Amino acid sequence: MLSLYAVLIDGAIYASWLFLVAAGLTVIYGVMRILNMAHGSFYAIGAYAAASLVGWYFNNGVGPVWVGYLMMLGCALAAGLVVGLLIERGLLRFMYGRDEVLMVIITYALLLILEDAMKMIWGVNPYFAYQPYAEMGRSVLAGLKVSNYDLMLVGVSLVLGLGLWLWLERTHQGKVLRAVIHDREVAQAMGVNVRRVFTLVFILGTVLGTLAGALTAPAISVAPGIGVEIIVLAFAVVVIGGMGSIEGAALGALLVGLSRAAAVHYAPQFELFVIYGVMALVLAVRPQGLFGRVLARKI
Amino acid sequence: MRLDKTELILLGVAAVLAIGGLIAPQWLVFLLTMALAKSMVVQGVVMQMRAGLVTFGQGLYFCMGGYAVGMSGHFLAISDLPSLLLIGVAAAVALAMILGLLMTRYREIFFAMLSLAFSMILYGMLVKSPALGSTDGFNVKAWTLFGWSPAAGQAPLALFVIIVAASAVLAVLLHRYGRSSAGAMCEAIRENEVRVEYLGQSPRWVLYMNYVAAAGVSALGGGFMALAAGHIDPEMAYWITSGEFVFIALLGGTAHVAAPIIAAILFAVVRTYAIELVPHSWQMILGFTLLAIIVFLPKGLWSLFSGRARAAKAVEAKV
Amino acid sequence: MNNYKKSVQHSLKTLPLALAIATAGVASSFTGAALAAENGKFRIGVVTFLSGPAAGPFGEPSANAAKVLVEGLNQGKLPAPYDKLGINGAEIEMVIIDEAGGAAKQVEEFRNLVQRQKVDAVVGYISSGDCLAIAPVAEELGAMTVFYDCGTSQLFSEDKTPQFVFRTSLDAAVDNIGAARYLARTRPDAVRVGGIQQNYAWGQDSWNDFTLSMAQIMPKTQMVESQMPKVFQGQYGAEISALSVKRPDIIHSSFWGGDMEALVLQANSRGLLEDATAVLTCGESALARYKDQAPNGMIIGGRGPFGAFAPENALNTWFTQAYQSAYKAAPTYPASKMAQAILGLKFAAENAKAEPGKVPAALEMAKAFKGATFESVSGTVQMARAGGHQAMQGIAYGEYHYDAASQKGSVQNVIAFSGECVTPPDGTTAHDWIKAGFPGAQCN
Amino acid sequence: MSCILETRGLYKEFGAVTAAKNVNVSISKGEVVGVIGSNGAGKTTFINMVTGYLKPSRGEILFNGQSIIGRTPRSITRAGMARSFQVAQLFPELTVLDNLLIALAAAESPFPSLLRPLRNDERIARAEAILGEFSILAWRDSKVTAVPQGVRKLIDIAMALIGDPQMLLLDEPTSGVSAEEKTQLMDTVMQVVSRHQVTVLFVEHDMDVVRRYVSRILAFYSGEVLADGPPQSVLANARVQELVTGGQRAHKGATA
Repeated sequence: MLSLYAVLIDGAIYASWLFLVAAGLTVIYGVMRILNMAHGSFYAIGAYAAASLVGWYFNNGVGPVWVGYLMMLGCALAAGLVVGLLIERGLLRFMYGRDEVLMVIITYALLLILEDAMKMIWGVNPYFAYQPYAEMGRSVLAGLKVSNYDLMLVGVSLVLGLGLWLWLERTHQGKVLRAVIHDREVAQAMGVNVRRVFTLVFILGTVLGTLAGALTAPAISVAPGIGVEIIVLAFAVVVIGGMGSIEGAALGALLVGLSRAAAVHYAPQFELFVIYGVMALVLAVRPQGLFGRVLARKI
Repeated sequence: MRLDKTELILLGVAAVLAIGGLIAPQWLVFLLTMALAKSMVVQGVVMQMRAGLVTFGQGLYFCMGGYAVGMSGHFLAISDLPSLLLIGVAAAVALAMILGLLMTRYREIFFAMLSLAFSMILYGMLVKSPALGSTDGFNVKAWTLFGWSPAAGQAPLALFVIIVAASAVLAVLLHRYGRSSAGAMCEAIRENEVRVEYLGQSPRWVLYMNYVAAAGVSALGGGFMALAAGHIDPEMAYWITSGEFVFIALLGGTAHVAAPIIAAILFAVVRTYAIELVPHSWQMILGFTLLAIIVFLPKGLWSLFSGRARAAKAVEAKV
Repeated sequence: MNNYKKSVQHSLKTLPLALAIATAGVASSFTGAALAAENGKFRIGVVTFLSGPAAGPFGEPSANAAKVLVEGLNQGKLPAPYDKLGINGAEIEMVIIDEAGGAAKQVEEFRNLVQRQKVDAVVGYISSGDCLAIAPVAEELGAMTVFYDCGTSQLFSEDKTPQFVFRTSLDAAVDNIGAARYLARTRPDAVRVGGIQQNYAWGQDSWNDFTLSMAQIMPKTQMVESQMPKVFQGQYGAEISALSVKRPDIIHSSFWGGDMEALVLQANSRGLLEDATAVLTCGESALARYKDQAPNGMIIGGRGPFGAFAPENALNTWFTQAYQSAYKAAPTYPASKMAQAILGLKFAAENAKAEPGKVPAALEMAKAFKGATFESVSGTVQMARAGGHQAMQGIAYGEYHYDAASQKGSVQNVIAFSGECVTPPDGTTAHDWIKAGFPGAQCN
Repeated sequence: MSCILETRGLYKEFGAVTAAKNVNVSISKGEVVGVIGSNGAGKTTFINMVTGYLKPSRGEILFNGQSIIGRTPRSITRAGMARSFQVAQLFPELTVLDNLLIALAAAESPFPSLLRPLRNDERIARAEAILGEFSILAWRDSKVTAVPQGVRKLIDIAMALIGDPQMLLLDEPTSGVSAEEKTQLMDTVMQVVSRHQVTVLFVEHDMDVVRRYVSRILAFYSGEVLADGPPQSVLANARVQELVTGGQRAHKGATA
């Protein structure tokens, strides 16, 4: 019985983490039709930025803890802004209108570059900024000791998901975005500055990526390769949910999160490919993913 | 069968290469062997690129070929090189005939992602198999050729000659395939699938054939890789490996059957030196190269050589 | 297709041109060979992870250790018996190669090292897969090769009659036999045992060896849970719950590097490590970084008498100091192991009866290394297994202790087990030996 | 004359919109039928249903007396019904010749050969012949992207025709072509198709163009067939004048 609760709790926690990781990816794809392989690198950059700064703060500072949390968010934001702006202005805007798959390859090149760039900046030694994670302590849920930090992550991703959704559905900007998503040309004709929308969206996506990294950093040891490890994961989630759909990403994350938690508790031997299993299954039934839109071709 | 000039040149070059192998240093012979093995997998990627499909999971068949060779050596005690390779190809083709039914329903990114998912599933299964050495993989038994087993230290050279011959034959076949009705149909599908349907042709059938054929070709590369390296591990099915094949495919471009081979060789040479000279940042070099190709040589390195050809055609078009 | 004409006409012009360029590229490789011509120096190829997740915890310390040692040797700074300049009087030249990229690529790089770079010996390899793949090639090329870290028990059951391949690190089975013995000494009444391993060969083998050993050494224990998360996963929430649900007394893990640190952090802050004692076979490599995030009493090992477990001796003192001053950190076990491999190589080369200043032939070195007994930073090493090609050493385990005042972690209650106590004799595999109840094991 | 295409009580609903309402048509071999109707009258829907691109909500379609409901466009094409498109559907990156060679190869066999070259003298001859008939042979080796609109429409039709279909559906063959070109283009097309003795059904807006070539007109309005018969009678039909062609046509129609 206990392990059933555990499955739900673990599943929820893992799902919310997955959603954090996947949100930026799906936003960028939804608006710009770019499946961003470098998203994992953004995640890693966020993690490194947070880990190095926060680690530094706690190791030789006696300042209050909450400053540490602010710093995490701060550097995630800063890193995301800088990186996103650089990449969008410096590279991607010259590539718009190219074939979707080509864009995948372009971002793949970006990933190769960023991976080494990070090695140059932060070296290969792991960064270990555990304080924000440890400080929060733990609480007991259904007889299971759970880290408060993980519970906070659940909250954060709920807020984030809701926020994104409301923003898209309820605000003017959201309308503009959906116009672009629905038909770029028409939106352009309606006087939407698509270029600017793209820049903003890409930066938003990047920030979401770095944020996910920064929020994860305190719980892990930040080492080379963490970015590469999560890309495929994020892809799976986004593809399952239907690429470009926020609610899809949320549902996909929940699906993967729960099935993985269940596997860990009841059938550890399947844990390794449960994610791809779910993905292949969903795609086999719904080629466009759960929330994907089918675009019929006019003749 | 009559050979056209391209085919004659291909065979000629192969002969030269094979002879060159006798005087070239061993490490170079080995490097070329590995490069040629890879180039076969890349041929498989290119075959699908010409039909407008990019696969991030060709490692699946690369790995199938490799493991089929390794396992039939270990468990079936087969050492005859042709039969080993044949088994590898057969296994891959069999799998492709099943997966193909599903894969041919997808295009663009969905195809890319689903192919990736399948190869990662194989990766997961292999990692889960201690009997096959899990991530360590296992060593491949020495091969023989119709009962003849190469003398100690001669195997690499012998294998080199064999793979050169194989690559040449493969290149000729693929060259013909490229010009065949089926090959043309692949390009037509890339250009306008609906019209192909309205010409009474089934895009799915064409893509299915193409997918299965590509799987076989890639598996052949995997088999050779296993025999050359003497070791196989699940890494072969990891998505990064597949990414590398896409990289090489773009490097060469789809314009000519020799492009993937040349690209694979250049890639191997560049990488060897990159690792040696800048061990910490050769990925970055690859990344920038890839971007440069996409921006400046969208048709791959080959467009460097065939530039004049397109200029000529442009003129033709005017008149 | 659309320019079929072109492909015919132009293959005439373009194909040769293309090939010319390609061959030019290849030809340029020859220059590399030329550069690497013998120059009287003793060239060592050092292969370890410079990229990827293994670079930080293992690769970099190893590479640093190699640098420190080579520098020291070339300047003759080492204490006796290693005070002779370089190796056998010949200056040492080092070529460092990244181990990342899979076994197939490593085979290619190994051939490059030996045949193009013309190195006189290769020292390296962390990944067991790479060791398995390299061994036959090394034998084929007759290249002196010393594996310094990889732990697979397969190595010498695949390479049955080794000639040029040596391993100065211990068989991974030793780690887990040692762990079991340490538990028997320090936690005799533990019953419920759980395990969490990275889901790949290393983790699977470790768990296998450990459970087998426990069945022999602590028969009343029961394995209540075994988790195998994906390697480099980083997030172990679900696994930790799954373990805590089973309320184990002992948690065995062969995690290493970032994964291990993350596991310790997460498990600790979720209270798992208070209810259960963790046994980390690779725990020593993060000794300096746990700080107060690991509970006192957590059992850690160093894959042999390395790092913090290395004994007091002149060599180790010199090495520790040299490493400290160069890299502002104490050498962890991967560093010690690299040092040991190079020292072993030096010992072999200088006993190969080559005249001083000359680089001895590989075969001579191999003969001298076979069955040798040499001094190392970890004490005395006997090449006493696999027909004199596999090092036999004791293994030590201890408990982590954090001193809040100095903010330093250390190991306490160290128990060392002699090599004879934990190493399977030749002619039997680790598994059979354990299953048979360690026949012939002599324990202190 | 034997009937080649027949539809019985054909309906097509898109949600609330009815794009086809009880369409009953039967066309005999060798007829040249013009389909008129304002935009959204259901002309293209009709063609799309007949060619299998859309599945009718209800009703029956017989081609040579056999039902083709639920069959794929390609099997209907193989059965001998070819079509052209409002917007020419070509292979832009390939040469004009290759476009036709591919069409020809596709028509020859559903299983294209893997090793025999697409280009053989016999195919090339046929392709050049048909290009000649449409007098666009000059464009033989240029990429489609380098070819003007009018020519593309002709290529589109040539590709449909090269497989020797029994029936040819032309969806607005003159759309996207300048007024001057229209007549000339249609003249070429009609000469060729008549030479190939193929039943033709084409959608056209311009009444002058229509009356010039057809022996029969179908007038569509909001999914229904308003009138069906020889041009003068249909164009004279009051409701057609009111709903489809508009006033000035009425007068012409009456005096015709």
